[in-house]
Amino acid sequence: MNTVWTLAQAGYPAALPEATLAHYLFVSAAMFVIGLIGFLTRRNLIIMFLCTELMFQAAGIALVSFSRFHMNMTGQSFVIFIVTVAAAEAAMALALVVLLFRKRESLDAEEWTELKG
Amino acid sequence: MTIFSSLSMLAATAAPKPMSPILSGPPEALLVLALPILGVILCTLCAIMRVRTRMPAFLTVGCLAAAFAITVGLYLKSGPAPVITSGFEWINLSWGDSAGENSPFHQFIANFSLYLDALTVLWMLFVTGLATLIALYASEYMSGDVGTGYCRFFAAFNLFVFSMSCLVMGDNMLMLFLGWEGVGLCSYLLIGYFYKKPSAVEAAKKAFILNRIGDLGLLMGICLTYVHFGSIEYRDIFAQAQPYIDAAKAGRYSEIPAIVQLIPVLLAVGAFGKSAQLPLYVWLPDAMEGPTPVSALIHAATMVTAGVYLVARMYPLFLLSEIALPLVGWVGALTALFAATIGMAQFDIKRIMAYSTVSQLGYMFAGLGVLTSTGAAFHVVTHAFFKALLFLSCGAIMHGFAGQLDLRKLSGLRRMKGWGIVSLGMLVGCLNLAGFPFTSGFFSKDMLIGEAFVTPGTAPIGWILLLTAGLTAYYTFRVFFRVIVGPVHYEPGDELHSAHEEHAHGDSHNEHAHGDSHNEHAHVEDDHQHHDHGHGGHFHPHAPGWAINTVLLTLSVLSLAASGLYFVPTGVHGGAVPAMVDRSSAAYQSPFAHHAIPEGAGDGGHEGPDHAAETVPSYVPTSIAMEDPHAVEHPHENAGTFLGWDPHAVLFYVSGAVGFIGIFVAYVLHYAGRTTAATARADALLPMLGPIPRWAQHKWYVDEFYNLVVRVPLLALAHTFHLIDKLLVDGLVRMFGAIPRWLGTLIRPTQSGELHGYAAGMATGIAVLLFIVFMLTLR
Amino acid sequence: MLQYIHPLALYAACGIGAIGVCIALPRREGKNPQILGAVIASLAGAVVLISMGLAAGGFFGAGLSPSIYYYVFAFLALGASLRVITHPRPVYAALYFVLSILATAGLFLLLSAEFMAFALVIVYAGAILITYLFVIMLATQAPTEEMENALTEYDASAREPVVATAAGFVLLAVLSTLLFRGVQDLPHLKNNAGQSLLAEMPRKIESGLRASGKLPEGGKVITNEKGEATIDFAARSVQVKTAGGETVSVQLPADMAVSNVEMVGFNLLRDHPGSIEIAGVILLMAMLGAVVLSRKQVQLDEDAKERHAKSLAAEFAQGAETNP
Amino acid sequence: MNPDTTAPTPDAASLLDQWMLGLLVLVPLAFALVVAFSPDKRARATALLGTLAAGLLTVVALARFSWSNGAAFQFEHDVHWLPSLGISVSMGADSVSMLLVALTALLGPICVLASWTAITERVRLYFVSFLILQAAMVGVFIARDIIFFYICFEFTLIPMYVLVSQWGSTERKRAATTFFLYTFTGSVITLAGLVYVAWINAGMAPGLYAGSGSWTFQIATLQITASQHMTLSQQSWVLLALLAGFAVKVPLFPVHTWLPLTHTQAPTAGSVILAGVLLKLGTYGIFRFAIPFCPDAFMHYAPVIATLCIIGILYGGLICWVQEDVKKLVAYSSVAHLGFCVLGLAALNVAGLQGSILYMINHGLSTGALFLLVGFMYERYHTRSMKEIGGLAAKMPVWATFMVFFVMASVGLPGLNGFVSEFLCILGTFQASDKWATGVWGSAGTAIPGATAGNLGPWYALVAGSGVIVAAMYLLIMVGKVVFGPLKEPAGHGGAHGHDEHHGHEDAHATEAHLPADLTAREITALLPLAVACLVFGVFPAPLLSALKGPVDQTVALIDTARQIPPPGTPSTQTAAADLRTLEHEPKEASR
Repeated sequence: MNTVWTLAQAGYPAALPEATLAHYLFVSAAMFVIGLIGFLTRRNLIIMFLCTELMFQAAGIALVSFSRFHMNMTGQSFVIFIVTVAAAEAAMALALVVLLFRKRESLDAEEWTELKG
Repeated sequence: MTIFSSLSMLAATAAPKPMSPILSGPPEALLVLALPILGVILCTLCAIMRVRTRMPAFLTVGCLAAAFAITVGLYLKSGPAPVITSGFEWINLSWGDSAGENSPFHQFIANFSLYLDALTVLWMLFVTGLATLIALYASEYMSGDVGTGYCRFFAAFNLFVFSMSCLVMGDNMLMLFLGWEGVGLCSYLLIGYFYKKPSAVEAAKKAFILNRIGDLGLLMGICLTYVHFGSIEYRDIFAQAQPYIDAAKAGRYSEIPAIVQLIPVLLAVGAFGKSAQLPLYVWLPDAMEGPTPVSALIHAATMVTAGVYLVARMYPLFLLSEIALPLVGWVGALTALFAATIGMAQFDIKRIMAYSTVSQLGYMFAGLGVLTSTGAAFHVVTHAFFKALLFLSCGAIMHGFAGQLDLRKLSGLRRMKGWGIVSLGMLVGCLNLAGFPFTSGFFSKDMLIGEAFVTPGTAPIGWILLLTAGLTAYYTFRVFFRVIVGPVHYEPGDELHSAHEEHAHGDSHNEHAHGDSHNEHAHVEDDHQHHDHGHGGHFHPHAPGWAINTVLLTLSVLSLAASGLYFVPTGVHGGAVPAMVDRSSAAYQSPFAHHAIPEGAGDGGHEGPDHAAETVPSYVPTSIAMEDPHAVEHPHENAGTFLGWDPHAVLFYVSGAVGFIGIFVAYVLHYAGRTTAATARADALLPMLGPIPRWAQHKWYVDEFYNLVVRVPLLALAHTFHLIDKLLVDGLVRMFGAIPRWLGTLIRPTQSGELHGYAAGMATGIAVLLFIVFMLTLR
Repeated sequence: MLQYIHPLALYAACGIGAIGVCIALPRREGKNPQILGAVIASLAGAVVLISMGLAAGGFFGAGLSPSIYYYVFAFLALGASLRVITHPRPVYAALYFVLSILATAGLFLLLSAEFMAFALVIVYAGAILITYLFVIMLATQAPTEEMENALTEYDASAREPVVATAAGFVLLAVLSTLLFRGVQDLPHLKNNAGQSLLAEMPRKIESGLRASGKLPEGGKVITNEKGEATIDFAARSVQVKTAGGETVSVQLPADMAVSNVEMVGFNLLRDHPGSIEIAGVILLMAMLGAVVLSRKQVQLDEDAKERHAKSLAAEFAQGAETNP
Repeated sequence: MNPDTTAPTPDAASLLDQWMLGLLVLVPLAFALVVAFSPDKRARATALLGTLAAGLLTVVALARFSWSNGAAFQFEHDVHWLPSLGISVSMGADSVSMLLVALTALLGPICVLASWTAITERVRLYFVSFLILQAAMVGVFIARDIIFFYICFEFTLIPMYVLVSQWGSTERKRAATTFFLYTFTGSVITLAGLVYVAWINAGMAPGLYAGSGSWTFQIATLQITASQHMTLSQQSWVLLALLAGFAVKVPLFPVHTWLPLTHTQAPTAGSVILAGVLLKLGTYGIFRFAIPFCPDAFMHYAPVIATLCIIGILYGGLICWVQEDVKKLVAYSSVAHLGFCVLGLAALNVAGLQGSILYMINHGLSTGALFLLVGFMYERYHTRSMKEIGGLAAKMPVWATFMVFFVMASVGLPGLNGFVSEFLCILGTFQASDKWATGVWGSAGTAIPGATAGNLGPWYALVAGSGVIVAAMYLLIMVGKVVFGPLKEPAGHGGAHGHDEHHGHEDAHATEAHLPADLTAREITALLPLAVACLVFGVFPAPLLSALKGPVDQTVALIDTARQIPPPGTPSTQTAAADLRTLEHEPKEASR
């Protein structure tokens, strides 16, 4: 452990031990996989987007815990960008969803197979 | 490679650019070119301004007359040596080091400059002179087209004169080629003048394409000339060729490289195309689809003599080759005979004249081939006058009888009112063409035939020409006896009906005169039809007006007077024309010809060249011995004879007699006892000859033969290529394109189009990638 | 990885979890044993957490294990996430997602990322999820009388649950194995970002000193040419220039520290200003895109366009007539 | 090349010179932008203004260009782009470039005029594409950096693709795709070859010559690398790669099939530009890259290339003969004509190269005009089949006059432009044979001042020359059918007043129905400059020939050097040769 006294230690908790980091990372991985499973199994377009948001969250947890582990703020900053992108994506995707719903009166993702080769 | 550079260096040092002292010519020579171009511009302006008068014709006549006047001025000024009038740079290239360090200095120079010597002036005189006269004639002849094609006609007419002037006056072979192709274009435009008529369009196309075949030979000749001599300017070529000429003089042909001997052969191919010789002659008869003034000027008097001009101009080179001149001679002789046989069997008078043109051109080539360039040039001049006269007379008839040209449907023109001058013109023309004694045609033809017997080894050519002279006299007077004299009878041509609505087609004449539908029965029926018109009082032939008559009269006088060229100036054997030719590059004094021997001189063989050398520049070859080096020493021993007599002396009578026989046969067969236009004694004799007249009438099926041998296989090849292109070449490409497509179909099912599918793919991909990392990091 | 979890436990848990999630996913046919599935899945989660805790030497803060709040929030987050993907009704799924967000925010707090925690709650739960809810409302077929609570077919049944779950949990197994294995090899890049940051904030130091009364009258924190305060970190003191002009070293107050917000702010605005701009552009584009996309689009053929143009022109002409 | 060499305080004129070429590219682009945001009604006028502005600028550039120093690259300017990779937007023009730029600028307004009434839908997109196309074409000619060159080279494809696929005839989609993929595939290989040379250059010892040993894409540097430091087999591969792109673009014989399809489907102006300039990108590429980069290989394979050209000349010509679609005929005639053009290049002597470069310009003028004329006819009759139309001279005398004129230019009638170039190409081919000196053709032991070194010779010239006959054949047959003969109009076009009625033809737009029978003033305006140029360049090509002397001499000098010194890697004298090469080229480089 680094014994050099730093200012960070004054108002900031000690750096995470690896074992604790592992705990958080497991939560992140599990949440990601749950989101993924949801994305794969659910057919409602909106819920599928929710699942992607879940995966974003999982990534966010991993980033923040690494940031904490490394005592480096860039990880947290990056989460802000994730949120930004998620927001943008939500806006666009939901607009698309509305558009699609207008076309077919359904949110079933399987209705849309225009990309079929 | 070093061999090459060293050799080239050698060339540069050994043969420095010969700069013969050439005088610069009179600048007004350029005006001869500029005036027709001015005419083109003025006619185009008339077309744009929609001038509906005969203005373009008079502008043309004015321009051409001015050009003629300048040419006469050039003639008066012309000295013994050629002069060069510089215009501007056309295609000039240079490369290499002028210092000659790395690579020798090369130049390719084709200036827009004029080379004026006697030959040029001679040609230009009759080109511009005849063009002026014929333009005057055409101003009346084409008057039916005022407002429609009039401007077009005269613009092309002017352009033709310009091109012909370029051809004749250019100072290098590329200028000649410019004119060569230019006259081809004008010929194309003017043959196709009646562009609504498919036959005219077809004929125009045929003329251009067949000419192009010859042009390729000429082009290759130019390239070869350049490669060998490093220049295509006449003066340089002649100067460079001097060593070879010396070698040829000594009969050492082995010293002359094969490619030099090949040059004249290639040029001859070009000449054969332009001058309608075997085997490329077939376009000229068809070219009669054009208006008659065009036929007279382009396809009788001037353009077709371009080939003769080419050979005459490049005569020094022709003398270097062992095969070129015999080739020219034999092709000419055979063409003369062949065309004459076809001409005998035709019924369309214009077409007869066309074949006679081919035949007479054959004479000229034969003359060149038997070493009498002077005779050939003389024949060109006389032929230009009398053939133009004949054509214009035919044109007047055609014009007057609504396109009628069938000699079985016209008779007794002499006795009709207003046709006297036409009849006179016809008579004069026919006499000349038939070689009636003391006409100009007689002298010029005699020169040719005589020389053929003089030159060793060419006597067969002479016999052919003599035979042809008889045939010529026959078919010429066949026309005369049927059309001009005899009982009065006429039927209008097929332009009667359209004359009111579409006067634009002033003289587009019937195609019936040739083609397979032409048999006796069909004509009998035709006769009846036209008889009805004739008697119905609808049709009155309109006699030619002042312009046509003036021109015909002038030409009649000129073509008779041309015989005077043989005698004037006195002291020069052969007269003015040979005198002019002798001052040009075409000069050639045959050591066998007796006129080359001054009277009283002992060893004329040596005297001749020396005498000539006084008047001509040194580099102009004046005398070259033919095959046998012996000839130089003992010319007379080898000079040919006509059955043991002096050819020139005897032929004076022989050819006159042959002409008389021909005329007499024509008289017996076509005039004596003829009561109607259609039937003559000849018709009764025809069946005795079997199919031969029919074959001759069908031009010995040469067109069909060419079609079968050249066009059909080429067309088949074209279709094959088209198929190959579509199936094989493009098919291969498409096959390459198909490979990715096929690969695509293999993996296509994986693209279900369902979102979940793609997501599952992604997830699987991540899992697999992670698994790979997992395996790799396994400890 | 043995020091964090026994692999057998992890893989067993993954297997169990897979079964649980698979059962928990909505199915149309028969009765849905969703509760059972959830229980099994929780069990699996519990197995992992317990075995991790055991490996870490205890639970709820004992040994190297995180505090009890971690367990609470982790359980909540994972459970809510599971509900998000298993609940057949989109509205509920969205609400569970909110719960998941809140739990995640809790985890962020535990990681002393306060700013991120609250930003997450505000942006996600407050803004994005509301949008979702609106869209869910908008894009739902109007219920008929007899089927008031009927689920649409695509909500009621999951697609390929077995395969998807299996794939997902294989991924989880691989992923977590890699994570556990890699964690111990992580380099310790713990920088002392806080130090330099405090030095860069002389005003903050001044006001802190002033608040604690340690700043001499008219004193100013001495800054170097870069504008940084000269702090002796070992002594926790800072150089201050008094009004008289002499330099004194003043002890920093004990509670003086750089807060999380400050650190994030510095990181964002000082280190990544370009990214911020880009993020702004992305948001702007998304806004424009959403506007364009959700506008009502009417397909007009050429004739209709012409008619429309004419009617517009007529309208305009009328308007011009009436209002000269 | 180096911006430092410019005057320290640039005055307005030198600033203009510096940016001249950049402006030539940027002005059309700027106008494209303006057109994109202007109303449909004004799009045509704006586009015309844009092309005219570009034309004006080109005139200024032509006036400021120092023609006496045609071999030197002028108006040079470098804009750093990706310095770490050695890529820059570097521009410069020698006289060849300038002339081709001038051709592009001349065809610009003409094409806009030609599409005035033909294009009625999505006018803005059309003209935007067109202006971008023009900018890209100019970019190709002025590029002195391979990457910049390649980007422009490929960027011509996109607007052309749009033009063909949007405003083409019935099979436009297929044609556009074929065009794009075909040419793109070829030029990707070209890029590979060029990058290979750059890679070799980066691997050379630094200091061997200017720019060696570092990543650079300067054409001047890479030319030294490729021509002096690559073995014959390397050069051959590079040549193959270069030809893969350029031969498709030209197009040479086996890879020409995209051309007729694209031409027949493209809108009129598209065809004009395609024939006028785009095909020249290929020949220009061969002149600018293939020959200077791989002189040894090019020399070695010249007979192969020449054979392909000759096959193209005859094969293309004969196929023309059996075409019924006038436009397809003209398109196939391009295959034949460009065969002459490349044949001249393969001759590798002054006459051939001069002729070939002139051919690029002349073909652009005459074939461009032919496409215009066919387009004007199509606008009136909606057919191009020779079976359906004929004898149009009766209806459209002015059109017919122009048609005959340009056909004659295309046939190679002396006095018009086509002849000068065609003759020089044939002459160059005829001369270019080592056998003249060795006596194979009966010239042993004699001076042959008109011969040059090379691997071709009279047989090549003779066979190629027979293409002139074929050209006369198919073009005159076309003229005989379409222009002359009895008037024949398609069924829907009956009567003498067919032109002022609105027919039920599906393609007939309202504006087209109002076209008069003969050409309008606008159409004549489009044709006249081309006609004048054809005539002037035919009668007075001397300025062009002297302008091209510099670059051509330089290329020939390069070839001569290559002829005397075998490429490195050749057994024996390897190092000595390399030394000699470096020595020979140092002064030349310094003078640049």
